[in-house]
Amino acid sequence: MFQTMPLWPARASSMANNVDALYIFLLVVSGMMTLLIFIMVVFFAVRYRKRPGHHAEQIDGSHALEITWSVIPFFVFMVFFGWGAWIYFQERKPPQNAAEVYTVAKQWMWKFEHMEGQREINELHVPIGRDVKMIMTSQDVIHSFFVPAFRIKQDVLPGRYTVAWFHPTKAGTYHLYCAEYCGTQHSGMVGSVVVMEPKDYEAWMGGGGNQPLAVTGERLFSELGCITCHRADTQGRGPTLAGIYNKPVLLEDGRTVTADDNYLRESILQPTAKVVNGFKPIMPTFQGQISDEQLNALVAYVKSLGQQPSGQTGGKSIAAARPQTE
Amino acid sequence: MSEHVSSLKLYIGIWITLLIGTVLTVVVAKIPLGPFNAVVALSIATIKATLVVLFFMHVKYTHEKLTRVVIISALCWLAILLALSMADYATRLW
Amino acid sequence: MATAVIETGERETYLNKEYGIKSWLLTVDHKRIALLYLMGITFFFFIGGFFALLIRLELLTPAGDLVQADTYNKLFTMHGQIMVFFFLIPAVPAVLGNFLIPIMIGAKDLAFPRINLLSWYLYMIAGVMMLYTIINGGVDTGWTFYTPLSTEFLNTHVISAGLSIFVAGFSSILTGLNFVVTTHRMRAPGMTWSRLPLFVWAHYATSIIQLLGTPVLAITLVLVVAERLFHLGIFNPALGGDPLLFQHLFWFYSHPAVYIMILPGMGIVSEIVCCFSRKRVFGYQAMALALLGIAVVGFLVWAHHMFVAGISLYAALIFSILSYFVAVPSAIKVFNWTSTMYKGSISYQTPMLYAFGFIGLFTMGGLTGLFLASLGIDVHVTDTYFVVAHFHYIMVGGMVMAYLGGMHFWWPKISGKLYPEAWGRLAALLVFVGFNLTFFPQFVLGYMGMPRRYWDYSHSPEYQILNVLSTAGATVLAVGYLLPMVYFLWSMRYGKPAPDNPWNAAGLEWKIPSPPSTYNFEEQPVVTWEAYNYDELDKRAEEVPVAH
Amino acid sequence: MHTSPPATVEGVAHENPALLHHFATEEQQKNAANLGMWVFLATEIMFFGGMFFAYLVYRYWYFGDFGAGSQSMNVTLGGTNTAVLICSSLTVALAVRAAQLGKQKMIVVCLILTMLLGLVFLGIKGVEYHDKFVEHHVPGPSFYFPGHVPGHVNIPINQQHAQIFFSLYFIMTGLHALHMIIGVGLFAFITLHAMRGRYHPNYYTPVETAGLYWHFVDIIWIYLFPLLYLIDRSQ
Ligand code: HEA
Ligand code: HEA
Ligand code: HEC
Ligand code: CUA
Ligand SMILES: [Cu+2]
Repeated sequence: MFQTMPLWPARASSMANNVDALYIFLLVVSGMMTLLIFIMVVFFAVRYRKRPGHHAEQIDGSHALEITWSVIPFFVFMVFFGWGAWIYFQERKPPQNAAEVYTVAKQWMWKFEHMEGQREINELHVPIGRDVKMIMTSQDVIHSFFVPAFRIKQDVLPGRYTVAWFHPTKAGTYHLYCAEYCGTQHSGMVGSVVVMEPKDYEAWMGGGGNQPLAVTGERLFSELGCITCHRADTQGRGPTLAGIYNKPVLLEDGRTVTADDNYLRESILQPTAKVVNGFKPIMPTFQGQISDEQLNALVAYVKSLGQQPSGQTGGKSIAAARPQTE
Repeated sequence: MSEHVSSLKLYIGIWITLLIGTVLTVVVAKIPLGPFNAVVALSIATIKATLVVLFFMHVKYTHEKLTRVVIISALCWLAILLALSMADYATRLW
Repeated sequence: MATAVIETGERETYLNKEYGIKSWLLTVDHKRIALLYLMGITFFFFIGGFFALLIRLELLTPAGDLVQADTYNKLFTMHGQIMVFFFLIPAVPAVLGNFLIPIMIGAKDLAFPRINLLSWYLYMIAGVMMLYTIINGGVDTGWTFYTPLSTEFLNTHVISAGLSIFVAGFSSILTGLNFVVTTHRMRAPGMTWSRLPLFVWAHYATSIIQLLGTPVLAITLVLVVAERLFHLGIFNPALGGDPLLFQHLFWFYSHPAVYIMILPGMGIVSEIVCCFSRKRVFGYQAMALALLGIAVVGFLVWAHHMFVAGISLYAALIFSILSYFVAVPSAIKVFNWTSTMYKGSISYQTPMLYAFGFIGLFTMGGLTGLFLASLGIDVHVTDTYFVVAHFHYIMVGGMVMAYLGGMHFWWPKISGKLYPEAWGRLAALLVFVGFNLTFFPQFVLGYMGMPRRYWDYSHSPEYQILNVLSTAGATVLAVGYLLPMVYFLWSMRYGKPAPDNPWNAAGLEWKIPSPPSTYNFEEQPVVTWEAYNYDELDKRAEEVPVAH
Repeated sequence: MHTSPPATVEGVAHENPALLHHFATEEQQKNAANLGMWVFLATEIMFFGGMFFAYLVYRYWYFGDFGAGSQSMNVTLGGTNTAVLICSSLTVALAVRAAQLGKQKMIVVCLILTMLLGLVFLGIKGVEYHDKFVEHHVPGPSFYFPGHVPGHVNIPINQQHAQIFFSLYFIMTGLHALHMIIGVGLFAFITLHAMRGRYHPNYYTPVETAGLYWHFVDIIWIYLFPLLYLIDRSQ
């Protein structure tokens, strides 16, 4: 009836060890604190129990003690804080060379698009040993991408991209959950992450015959007519898009912003929200006309434009993100 | 304890100052000062509000420190709400 | 003054002064209003508990078999909303606070008796609106109302639920307003700030939060309702809005609100621990300052509920470190209660058993709060059962225990009757055991990764055993909660009459008859002693033995 | 409801029928009412504060569109309304003064003036709302707000962002107007009492506390006016 009952989640990413270490540290420290307090309560309750001839001894308090038990816990807390913050920064700052997987969440499923063009629903295949960066958005409400075995979680918001990344270390099939309540089938919005040995992964990959995402984007780019304004030379009515990813852009109203994923997304959906300096706001909005998947392909394409062979700009496919040391 | 009764003159004076402040706000808004337009507008508003609180609402004459504490803490709490949440909005793109 | 003989039915008390429905529904006596509140709050506790039992039954098996998915979502939503807004936030302030604060400071009533009655009516109107919502099919937003789910995607009764909480919020604001003004203006001669019982200090701190936090919730709910009706876009990213704005506004209230839920309990525990250790509280000043400290610093940490929501990394750092600041005064309190027992003369009556439970379980709940405030851990455990276990440890293990402890402690004063002590101890034990059995397994579940608000976990059946334990615990807990309900009612009729001061406790409330008369004091009391003067009391008790 | 004093209270003579049973002295009662109103106003600051927060966020994000929305406001009407409210604050202050000095007639006159000014304010607000309605500036399906961002002919107005501006405009001014209506109601009640001569130099707490409330509503408007009407006007 009951399957095996583990009491600890699998440890399948580089982050899992860090998180578990901190967790165990917290368990030990707070376990000791709890024990200390339990023991004191029980000991006092027994030792000073009410009995004939025994009187309470009035004690007003002690400043020295008050200070001790504020300052010592405070320093312990700062360790909790610092360690936690350190892990958080690692969790939140994806490495430069991470492979990218575009993710669209909707009530109640997960859609993944690899840069190579593979599409998956509720299942995500990744190889061991690569950094994988999830670029995620939602079509409707807030969801949350949660893989306990990776100790990773990130809310997926409508209207913008959020990012999560991980580095799988152990082959296996792991739970993927939606962790933010999102309506009726919230608990049905589950799936799995399959971590494979690189060669199995290659085999799985080869099966598809898919078009890489950026190629799909390129096709869309001409189908939707983007190409008429955004030409490779500087003669178009719109700015040339080559190499703009992650570069600063000067806007018409004098501000400067970085052309990150969210900026590209907004530029396509709400072109007038941030107009590029020196251009007319003639670009039509594509909101409601293209799906989130198409949008992702366009963004992936724009990012791939003008990317140097060794370059740091564009998004990477999992295959291209192979670490040098492998 | 007798309550402080302010003179008619004072009330009229404050009233006129407030009206002048209003005109001033409108006039200054038309002068291009960049982001300082907002600063000036809000400063004038704050001066007006202070006058109302001190003289019309008699805070200047009350012996009760508590009233001041209540006002100041409400403003501090508003500042907490605005400052800490803007800490998020201002640094989201970093 | 304190006559050992009770002439039941002869002396005029607040209970027998007038009879009839009208004399209750139009009363402005804070004690009667407290009892009115008690009825409403008990009612909602059992409704909320009933939903909790259904939740637990559903989770007994991995498959979603007992109720439909939508029904389950409504169950936890209404469980959360009722328990938070209709039970725990008003529970101690509106019942015990209302009853005791005027008496403890030597006043005849709260500063604004009619506003006090008004806030009860608002509470009831809100309650009726909530019942209307439930009967009409309920609401399934989660107690947190996250947008755009709540504003654009659900077609349940979000508006009536939102407005009901809006009204309940005003009831809470008015209670807080009354307490603040009463504490400032109505203290008897000699009742200086440094002589106030910690119970009053705790309510004063609570009131600050109610006053400065609740209005923000009110405006947030107004915006949610407006958004839902007119699709303005303020919280809707599809229309240019920011869903995180909603979360900021919501948690700006709802984090401090968790301290509305715990501070009054801390007040109760201070009274109980002192009385049953026969000691002055250890570090009175530190205790009072810690209460205020929690109330103030509690306003600086709200975004720790949003660490994975997409806020700025740097803001997350700020909110994480500030969350640790608020834990320091909590630590002070725990250590001071423990030290108060040192060299005391401790007896184990029911209220004290609950206080023991509170200290232990609040510590565990609080310490797991520190896990959550640690950014790296929170990413993994947020929105899992770890969080559910954390807050039930504080709210049920801490606050409900404190509430029950307080009810037992002051029941003789409120009703004029003694409750059966043996049954009391049994119930306390059941609650403690049942509680731990219910919620401890959830910590493990949470770290394993079981997400909260899951109706069905058939894809991960390995969670079942722990869930079975949890459900079993909840049944024990249910019995533990039903018992006091039964024997309190029983004691009202059959209980032994209570002496004025059954515990030989300090505090003005024990110097007047049980139950008190309408105006509490025959003559204006003048306070000449410090709070918790147990050595004097015990010396006097040795000279004149009290009927015990 | 419960005005009859209990027989048991210590020897204080109850000449003043307005002294409630649970207060020892008139001063205590007055101080309690005064503090109560101030504390209530503190909650009001946070109530409007939530709106100011939403306003701040979107003004920061969508400054241009907010500027455009703001420029469609009628500054003359808004400015006039500011002046009207300031005048009403004066009349309230004078009403309190009249009560302090025991000038019965004067209290009534000042209060009636205040209410009139309040109604004028609401009337003008109504005109402005009506204009917005006619111009299709009311958020909803028929919302339409063409044009460009002030100072940038190149940047057209984003309809959604402008709609957020107008939503905030209507909610903030609407809640403010609701406070005005409540204030007028309060004063109507107090005027009736004043006509019966219930207020005198020893007892005028209701006039005073209602006055505090009115001044507060005035202060909110003092901020709303520049925030909503005067964004980026220099362009
Ligand atoms: C009464 C209610 C209550 C109280 C008092 C608290 C108290 C605390 N809470 Fe909790 N919390 C909730 C109710 C409460 N909480 C609820 C309802 C939620 C979930 C809401 C939802 O999403 O539905 C929540 C969620 C929640 C989260 C978000 C989790 C998430 O969703 O990701 C966090 C994160 O920081 C947190 C932290 C804390 C902290 C640091 C405290 C601190 O105040 C605790 C301080 C106390 C102690 C620390 C114990 C005593 C100290 C010692 C004995 C010191 C000695 C120790 C050492 C030296 C190590 N809480
Ligand atoms: C004060 C607050 C409070 C209290 C007291 C409780 C009490 C309990 N809670 Fe609850 N709980 C919350 C606040 C509270 N809870 C909140 C805020 C949430 C989050 C909601 C959300 O996610 O939106 C939550 C969520 C929550 C969940 C998670 C649901 C999910 O995420 O899917 C669970 C699951 O076990 C649970 C269980 C319980 C149990 C077993 C009790 C027990 O302690 C209850 C014991 C009481 C009884 C059992 C009553 C006994 C009465 C009877 C038996 C009589 C029968 C009644 C009638 C005939 C009318 N609660
Ligand atoms: C009618 C002409 C036109 C079409 C069609 C058009 N654009 Fe544009 N685009 C512009 C102009 C002009 C700008 C600069 C002004 C602005 O930012 O709105 C621009 C800006 C951009 C930017 C921001 C560039 C930067 O340098 O920061 C991106 C990205 C973009 N467009 C992508 C697209 C995509 C993808 C499509 C097709 C789906 C598309 N555009 C279709 C005219 C066009
Ligand atoms: Cu998607 Cu929960
Ligand atoms: Cu919190």
